[in-house]
Amino acid sequence: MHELALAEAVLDAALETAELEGLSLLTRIEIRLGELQQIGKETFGFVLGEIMPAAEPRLASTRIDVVVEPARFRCRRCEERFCMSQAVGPENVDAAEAIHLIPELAHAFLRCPACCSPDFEVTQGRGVSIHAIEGE
Amino acid sequence: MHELALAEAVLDAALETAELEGLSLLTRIEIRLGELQQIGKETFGFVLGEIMPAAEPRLASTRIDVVVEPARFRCRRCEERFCMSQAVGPENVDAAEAIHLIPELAHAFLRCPACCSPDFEVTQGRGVSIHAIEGE
Amino acid sequence: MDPRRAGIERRLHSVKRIVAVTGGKGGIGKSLISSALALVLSERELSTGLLDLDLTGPCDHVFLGFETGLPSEVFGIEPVIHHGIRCMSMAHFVGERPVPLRGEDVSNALVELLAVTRWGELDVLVVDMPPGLGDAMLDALRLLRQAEFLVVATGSRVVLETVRRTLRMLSENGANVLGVLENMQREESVGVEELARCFGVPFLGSLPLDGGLEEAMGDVARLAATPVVAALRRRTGVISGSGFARS
Amino acid sequence: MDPRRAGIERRLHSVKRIVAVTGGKGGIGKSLISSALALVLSERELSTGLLDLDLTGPCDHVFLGFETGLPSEVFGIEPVIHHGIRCMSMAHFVGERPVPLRGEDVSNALVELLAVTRWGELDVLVVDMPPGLGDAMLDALRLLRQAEFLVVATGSRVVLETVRRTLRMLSENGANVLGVLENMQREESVGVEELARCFGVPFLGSLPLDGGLEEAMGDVARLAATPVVAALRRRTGVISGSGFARS
Ligand SMILES: Nc1ncnc2c1ncn2[C@@H]1O[C@H](COP(=O)(O)OP(=O)(O)O)[C@@H](O)[C@H]1O
Ligand SMILES: Nc1ncnc2c1ncn2[C@@H]1O[C@H](COP(=O)(O)OP(=O)(O)O)[C@@H](O)[C@H]1O
Ligand SMILES: [Mg+2]
Ligand SMILES: [Mg+2]
Ligand SMILES: [Mg+2]
Ligand SMILES: [Mg+2]
Ligand code: NI
Ligand code: NI
Ligand SMILES: [Zn+2]
Ligand SMILES: [Zn+2]
Repeated sequence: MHELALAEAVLDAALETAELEGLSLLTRIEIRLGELQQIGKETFGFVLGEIMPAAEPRLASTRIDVVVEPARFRCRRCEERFCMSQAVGPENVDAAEAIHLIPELAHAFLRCPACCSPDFEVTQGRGVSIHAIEGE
Repeated sequence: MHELALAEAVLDAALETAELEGLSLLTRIEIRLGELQQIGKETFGFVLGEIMPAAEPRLASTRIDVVVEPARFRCRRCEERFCMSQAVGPENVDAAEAIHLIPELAHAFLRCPACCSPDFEVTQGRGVSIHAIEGE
Repeated sequence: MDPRRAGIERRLHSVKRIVAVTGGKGGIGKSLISSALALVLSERELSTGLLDLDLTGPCDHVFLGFETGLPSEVFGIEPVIHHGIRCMSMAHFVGERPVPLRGEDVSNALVELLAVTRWGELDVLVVDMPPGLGDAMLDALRLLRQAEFLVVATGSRVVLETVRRTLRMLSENGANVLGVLENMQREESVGVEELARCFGVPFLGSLPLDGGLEEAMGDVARLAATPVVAALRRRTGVISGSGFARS
Repeated sequence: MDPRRAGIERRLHSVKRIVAVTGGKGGIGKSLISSALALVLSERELSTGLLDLDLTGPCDHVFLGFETGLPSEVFGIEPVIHHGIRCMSMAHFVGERPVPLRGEDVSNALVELLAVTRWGELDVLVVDMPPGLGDAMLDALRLLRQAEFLVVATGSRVVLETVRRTLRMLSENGANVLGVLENMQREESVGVEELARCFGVPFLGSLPLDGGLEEAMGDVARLAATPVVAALRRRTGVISGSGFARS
């Protein structure tokens, strides 16, 4: 449940944007969850709902859309492109949990399926990002 | 005149591509020269012409286009975007020559005009790249 | 948009001071001094955190002997409490595995770690920096604006040259430098003190080369009793608003 | 498309062997050993190059005392010849300035340097690696496929733990490991030898902690006469197809 810390960050960032752009109401926030980090869409939506500050009028009627972005990798050694199910490993639950906490640990636990290198780029689907903030 | 080494690399890379794609003639190579590295368009074209191997039929009638790409920077500290003429420094000829040889030395000699940080990204116009290889 | 930067602010909100132990050069004792400093501060009843930011070569767990193994996930990642020190290290996540990370990954991992680690109320967070003037150093300057840099050096010429580059970078970037601390002193020499003077920052004294350190490694009680930690104890004074007190 | 990778092949075409001096940990003597190795090889009339890849903390120029200042540009960048060794270092370009480089910049600078430096015919190119398992190490594995890795370690537990990660990474990546060389030996100990055995790679012996090194620094003749370089001379044998000879 470290998802809570990330959800708090999302709300803080959204309110910062509202502040900067002078919005009195945030109508929609679209959040992308990178497949690599393995955060459940429902879990994240639920957690966000739980911590939504009741006293914050700008978040009073905000629609939250959570979209999962598939993870894509490109090997720097052999140029192979691959996706999550093709990556070699992680071999155990602790490895998956480590990547869930710090996605870069993919480089400690996952390997390119073509050449076994840990030297790959995560071209998309790494972790939590805010894709859109709409308001008025 | 270290341009020669880069020009050789361009020809080697072009011939490698020809090999890979089974081309018997390269009709056009488009080269981009990043403004940061300060390589003269005419100089580079001239050097390329000089080293064009006469005995290489695939390069017998290749058109070489050399285009200069303006350098653009984004400061990671303050998010300022700036161009070459706005960057602070380099303060002397040796600095310019160092950047000419290794463009990353921009981080030793140039500064963000807004916050003076050396922590900027070169978003375009770094150095020599091949933009297009055409052939048949 | 990356929400983690906002997360970092929230997570560090109740951290009173951040002391980043640096130097730019490897093997000068940054990790020993970070670990020992955390120990000394926590002896003084200050609530202390220790963040090992040498992501590809963490060492603090070896000096202090804290267990590795995944930290628990409760509303964030909880530091592992060891002799009262709240510790966070890559070793928790990977044990003895290598963690090859390019710069972009170092930056991302560091931002993630800062955005989700729940330090709670801390008087001081000691940050053990990796060698080099790369992503970790640039991100410390970018994201930990309140950080105070404790610069470690030894009297060796190769070290002095590298630490000089680091001090120049810190000064050009307007960083807050606590001072320069000499480590592994074998004989009286003035190189480190001169370097500090040259940059107009405090010289914090010298820690001896300690032949007994190796045996004490991994055992907090024995480490606390070594001459090098004793010397550090005398040098740091009470960490208060005014920085390290000179002894 | 980046033409520089093709350029690297051309530039390294007449380099017979590449020995990358590594360890993963800082301050274990990689730079001293790289510099001394280049010296020893060139004493044996081998044409030798020395590339300092610690871009943000170059040290070889301090050990060997070669002049910094821009190298000349003749059909590429010419290494600076110093006592017969062809040397290339960031120090040539920046003198005493700091060079803050994120990982991507390290990678780019290293690729550029390899693509334009004209080593000419070399029997051996010694590459002094920076600490860490970052861009330089990953690029050495990616771009210098023929490289043989000489791994340096000391007997300290924190060093052994970090070097173990490095050996594991090298072995997982199918790198060619010449062997493990102990440095700064103070007393008989078996840690480094055991580490080498554990990975099934040669143990290349031990170099002593040398109290006189500091005075000899920067002076090739004096450096060549130190006990540590003498020990290295005995350890390296003749670099031939069969690698380092055990003494
Ligand atoms: N004062 C000291 N006396 C003896 N050995 C020391 C001292 N300080 C550090 N060391 C040793 O030096 C090596 C490098 O120390 P470390 O703290 O890991 O350096 P860094 O973090 O700067 O790379 C380790 O083997 C450590 O035990
Ligand atoms: N065998 C040795 N005896 C004494 N001092 C040494 C020895 N090897 C290295 N040193 C010293 O240790 C420090 C680190 O050496 P260096 O070669 O810069 O390490 P690295 O390149 O691994 O960071 C320097 O001050 C150097 O002079
Ligand atoms: Mg990555
Ligand atoms: Mg850059
Ligand atoms: Mg350390
Ligand atoms: Mg070195
Ligand atoms: Ni979680
Ligand atoms: Ni030139
Ligand atoms: Zn691959
Ligand atoms: Zn800026």
